[in-house]
Amino acid sequence: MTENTPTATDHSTGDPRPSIADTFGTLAVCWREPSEGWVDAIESGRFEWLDGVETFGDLDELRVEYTRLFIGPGRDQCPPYESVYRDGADSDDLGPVYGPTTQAVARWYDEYDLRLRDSRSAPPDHIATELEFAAYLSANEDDSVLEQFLNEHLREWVDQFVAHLRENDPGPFYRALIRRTTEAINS
Amino acid sequence: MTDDELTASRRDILKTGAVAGVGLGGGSGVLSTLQPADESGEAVDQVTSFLGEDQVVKTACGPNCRGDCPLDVFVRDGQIKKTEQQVPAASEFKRGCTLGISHVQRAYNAKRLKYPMKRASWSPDDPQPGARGEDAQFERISWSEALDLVAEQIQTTKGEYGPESVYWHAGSGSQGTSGYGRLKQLVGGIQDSFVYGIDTNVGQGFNRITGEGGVFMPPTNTVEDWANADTLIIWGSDIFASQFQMDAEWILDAKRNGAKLVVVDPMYTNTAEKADLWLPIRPGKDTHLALAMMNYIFENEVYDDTFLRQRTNAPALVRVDDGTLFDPTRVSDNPPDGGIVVMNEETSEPNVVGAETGGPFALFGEWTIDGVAVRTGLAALREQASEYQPADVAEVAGLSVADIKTAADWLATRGAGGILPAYSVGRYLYGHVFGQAYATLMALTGDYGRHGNVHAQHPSYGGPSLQTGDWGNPEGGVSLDTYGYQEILSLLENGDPVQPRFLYGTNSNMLGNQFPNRERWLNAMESLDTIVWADMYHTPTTQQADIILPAAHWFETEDVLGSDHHPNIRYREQAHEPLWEARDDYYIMAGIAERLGHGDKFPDDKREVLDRFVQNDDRLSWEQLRENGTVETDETPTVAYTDAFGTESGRITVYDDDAPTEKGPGLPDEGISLEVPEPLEARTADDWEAQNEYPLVFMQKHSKWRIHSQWANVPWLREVNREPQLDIHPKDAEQRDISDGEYVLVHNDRGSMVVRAKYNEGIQPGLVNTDQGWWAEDFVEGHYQDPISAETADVGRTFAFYDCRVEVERAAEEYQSNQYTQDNPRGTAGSASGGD
Amino acid sequence: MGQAWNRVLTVGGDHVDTPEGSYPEDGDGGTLEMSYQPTACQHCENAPCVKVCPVNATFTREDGIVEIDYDKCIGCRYCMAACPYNARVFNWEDPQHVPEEGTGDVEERPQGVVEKCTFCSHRVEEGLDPSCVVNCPADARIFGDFDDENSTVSKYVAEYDTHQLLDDKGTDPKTYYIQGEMSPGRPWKGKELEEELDEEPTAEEPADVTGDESVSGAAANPTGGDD
Amino acid sequence: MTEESRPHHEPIPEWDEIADEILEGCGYDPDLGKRMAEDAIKIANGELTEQEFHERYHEEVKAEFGTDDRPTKPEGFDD
Repeated sequence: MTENTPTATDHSTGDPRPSIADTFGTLAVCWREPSEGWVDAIESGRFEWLDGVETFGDLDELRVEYTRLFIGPGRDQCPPYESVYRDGADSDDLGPVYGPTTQAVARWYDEYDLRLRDSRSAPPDHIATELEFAAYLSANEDDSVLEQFLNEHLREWVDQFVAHLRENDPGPFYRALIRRTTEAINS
Repeated sequence: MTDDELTASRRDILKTGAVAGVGLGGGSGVLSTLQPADESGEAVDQVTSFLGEDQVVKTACGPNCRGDCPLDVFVRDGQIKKTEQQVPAASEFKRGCTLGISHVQRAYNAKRLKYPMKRASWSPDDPQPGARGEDAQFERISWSEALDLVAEQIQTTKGEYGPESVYWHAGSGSQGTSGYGRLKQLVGGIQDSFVYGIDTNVGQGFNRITGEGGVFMPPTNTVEDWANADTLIIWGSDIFASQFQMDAEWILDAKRNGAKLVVVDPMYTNTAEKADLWLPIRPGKDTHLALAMMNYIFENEVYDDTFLRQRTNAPALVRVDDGTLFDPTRVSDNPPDGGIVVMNEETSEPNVVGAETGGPFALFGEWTIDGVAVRTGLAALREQASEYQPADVAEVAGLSVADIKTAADWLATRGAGGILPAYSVGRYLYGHVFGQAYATLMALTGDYGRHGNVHAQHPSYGGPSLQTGDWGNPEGGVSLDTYGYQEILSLLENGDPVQPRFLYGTNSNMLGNQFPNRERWLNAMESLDTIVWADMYHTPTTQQADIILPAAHWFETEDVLGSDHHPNIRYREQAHEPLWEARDDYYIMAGIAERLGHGDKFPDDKREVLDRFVQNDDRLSWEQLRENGTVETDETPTVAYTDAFGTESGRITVYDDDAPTEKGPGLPDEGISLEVPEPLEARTADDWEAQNEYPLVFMQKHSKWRIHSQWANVPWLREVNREPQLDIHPKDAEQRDISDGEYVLVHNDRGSMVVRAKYNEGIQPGLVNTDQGWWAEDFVEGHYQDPISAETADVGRTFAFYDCRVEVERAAEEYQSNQYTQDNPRGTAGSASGGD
Repeated sequence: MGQAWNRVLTVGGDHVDTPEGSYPEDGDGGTLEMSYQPTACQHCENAPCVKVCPVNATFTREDGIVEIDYDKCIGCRYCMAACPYNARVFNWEDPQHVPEEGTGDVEERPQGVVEKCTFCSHRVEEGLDPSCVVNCPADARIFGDFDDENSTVSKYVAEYDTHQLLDDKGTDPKTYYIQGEMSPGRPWKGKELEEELDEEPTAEEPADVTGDESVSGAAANPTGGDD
Repeated sequence: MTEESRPHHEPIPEWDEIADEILEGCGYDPDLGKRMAEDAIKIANGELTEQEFHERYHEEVKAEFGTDDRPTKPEGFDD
């Protein structure tokens, strides 16, 4: 850890402002597929500062929504991978997974000796994984490194991704998550 | 998600949650999906240099285009980068097409099926089949849950309704070792089959009178021999678009050697463009043309009399009174099996002769034997052909008399000839008569058993079949009742004789491609409580499923494959593991088998099964397969039809005394008996009842951009071939005030679609075409299957996709602006929106 | 798909895969015609694009391939105006391939430069045929050393009628279009073609084109291909 | 032939428009680009020598680009 590692939120003192690492770490969790463990984490109250995340409602319904929006199979899906929004033929088309930008992200992880826990289950440029990495950088590196990563990656595609998402009628939880995520990466 | 993974992910999430709450315990404390390399043990898929060395993986393509193309896949840093044609052991069969080299965009399509899913409104106790369809929602489930559900549903369905309510459906979308056939024999149930239903017309007509082949394309000389042809007639096939990666080049070899190429097609296609003579025939008039060619051959006496005497029943004596063959026992006390009675011209006595026997037998003439008036079978055929004078047929079929005669003359007099039909003529309701007609025509010209004869547009090789031991027929397996596709619809609709309740579907996008009258099927399928579907992509068919199983892309599987169309056995090395949670079909089958108590019949590791194949086959070794990708099988170019034919007489029955009677739309109630070819037409007939209302014939040809409905979701191809279009002659379009590029409504009393009009000077006025294989979502409205009838004929029993009439008009204004004309087409159209 | 270095044009109707002319009425008198013209950089001997480049970014290599030095290119697009074949494209966008090395096959072309077909010089240098040759399903493309009279291209050009696009312009392209009835071509490295053209098989090893004066591509026009 | 990809210079009037389109907003003198393009073809046709071409545009190219590195520079050509 470097000298200027941000400190974590201290709920006991009531400081409402989380550290940058907390923010990205928490957002990463929220972008994962909802499960019971996930609900426990959300309900633990640790994410209170993230307005609206407790609005997820019924877990089963949220899982159906998550499937519809991020997994498919139907036409509403918005695959949450960077290359899909950056490596397509033009900005209006969904690009491939495992495109050149996927490689570029993987190189960042590699640079920090990080590996995907399950390399085959999903491409490494999933929004949650990138946010998790952003949390890692902010916890361990100078701000400039985080800035560089945000500039090279998250800021390059998340706007397009969420625009696509908004067209497909996300519910209150994902609307809140979109808002908090774009604020976090653009601040 | 397996249970293990669920536990792991729960723990990880809690860990992350804890971090967010209580502070960062250490540098890597925020990580859940990522982990430090030193904790991960052996680094997996470590990115080294992006310019790392390519690993060339030997694999193979495997849709139903019959190319069986071996491919090299270039993998770098664990990712597929590109595909090239592989040079196989039998190197003259190097092949591969635009689609094969686009595979990287199939493997990495962002909309692949990623996880097992179930329809949210479906449950075993309350399946709600009515909630299927466009608006159905799905939720992700784990593999173990998915396989449990499938197995349980099979069990409960069998228990409640009997085994015949379990319905197994496979299309032709994928080659590979899946264990599907093995599993269904172990489980029981009913299965469907292309026999009959789809593209079974031409082959069965040919088979009926030659006893050769089945219901698809008949045997033909292997392609190396095609160069010996002197005349080739490609009849209703655009081989230079639909099979250009493999069989087309041999046509060019023949041409270079001096062969004349004739193309019969109502459309000026890529193939017509290569022809020495193009016959722009009217739709449905093919049998007329074949008879006119026979007429020319009879009139000019350019038939092959030796062949007719020795290898056909042309000299067989036929009773004038009832059209049956003269009974051999009236001539001989001990006639050979299948013997025919002929008139010996030297002795003027009737003889009974067996197969493959020539002699001085009269080909024409009438006699009275034992008081029975007889004539030869060939005389009956000649009489039929005399009704089809080239001048008359030219008028009916929209051809020039000279062209008809030239085509016939070339075929009859230039030496070895070939006729290469594909499936298109069989897509008319009575297309099997054309199969009979061209087989008969080639009998007249003696074009069987010679070098340079061709009978189908794709050859079959028997040698490269895999010797799989009992894999296909497991011990303890049962045989399943089989229903043709044309029967399945009535099973679903009427429950007669059985009512399917559970459907397992694989390798198939039938609702996006080959089920005519789509709405009828969608309604009929509501009688199914459970629909399980395995695919790589979300197709219009998987949209109707209750449980969706994501299958691996071919490059993600290991396999050993035979080849039906070239002498190479092929190996598929795995380029990488299946993405997300897609799985090799084998693992799906093995998982279901295990749950149904057949686990011992499916080794855990597919490699064990493949190893059995390799051990079982002297020609194969793992070393060779892995090293070269292919093993050449020992086959020399073969000439087909050198032995006695598979008919009862061993002869081609140019006169079929045992002919069936065809009944169906447009025919008299008593039907038409088919001793000799008789042109039968339904909706293409000039006097069809609704022809004024629906004046245009609607065809759906194969294109070079898709194999059936596969590859429809590949951006590189969509860039060139963006959306479904209607080929329409400018004359027809202008009559209807339709401009080039406008959206049109194509409709009849069954259904409609809205597509963009594409002026094409090369399509016959009166005919329109939309290339087949587009997905439902690719259409602005409707689907090309909607106007097509699912009706079949008594004998033909084949869906008549081209036997369809429509009217076309400019679509309403609201359709002129749509997903293709709007600025932001993402999600509904354009390259990446999927649809196959 | 990014930038098109290579286009296959339908010579015929207004749409891909459609002919021009009139449909025969009652089987007679039609004038329909259609063919295909693969069009990429023609690698002209007298390349106008090379002559107009103010900074000498476009140049002709020793082996005859016309290439662009992307570091030198200032994006003035004069070469595009000068190219009579419409073979060049301008990189309006940021490179799509984020890793700075490019795709791993061809080097990165930055935004604001002109690019075009290189005859796959990176492959030719490795003794491989250009990608379009290897992947042509119809084997309609042949590549080789035109200075080697035993090469496949030389034999094809010797045996058949050929033409160059816009030959009245004097640009002398190194791409030849072959006409006539012919078997499909075979890739440079195969020997099948040599066996077909003359009875005596020639040496198997590919000629060393990189050291030779000219490299040539040929597209066998009537053998189809795709658009 | 498909519209968007028709080779130009054939017919010439159409080329004029296409060249305008190509050079519009290129940041350099479009007129110079068009004149040079036409003359470069004349070299290929033999209507103009490389030397003449080089000399004809040398001053303009230098003024426009600050350099003239064209390969047409004749031997001993003096800036």
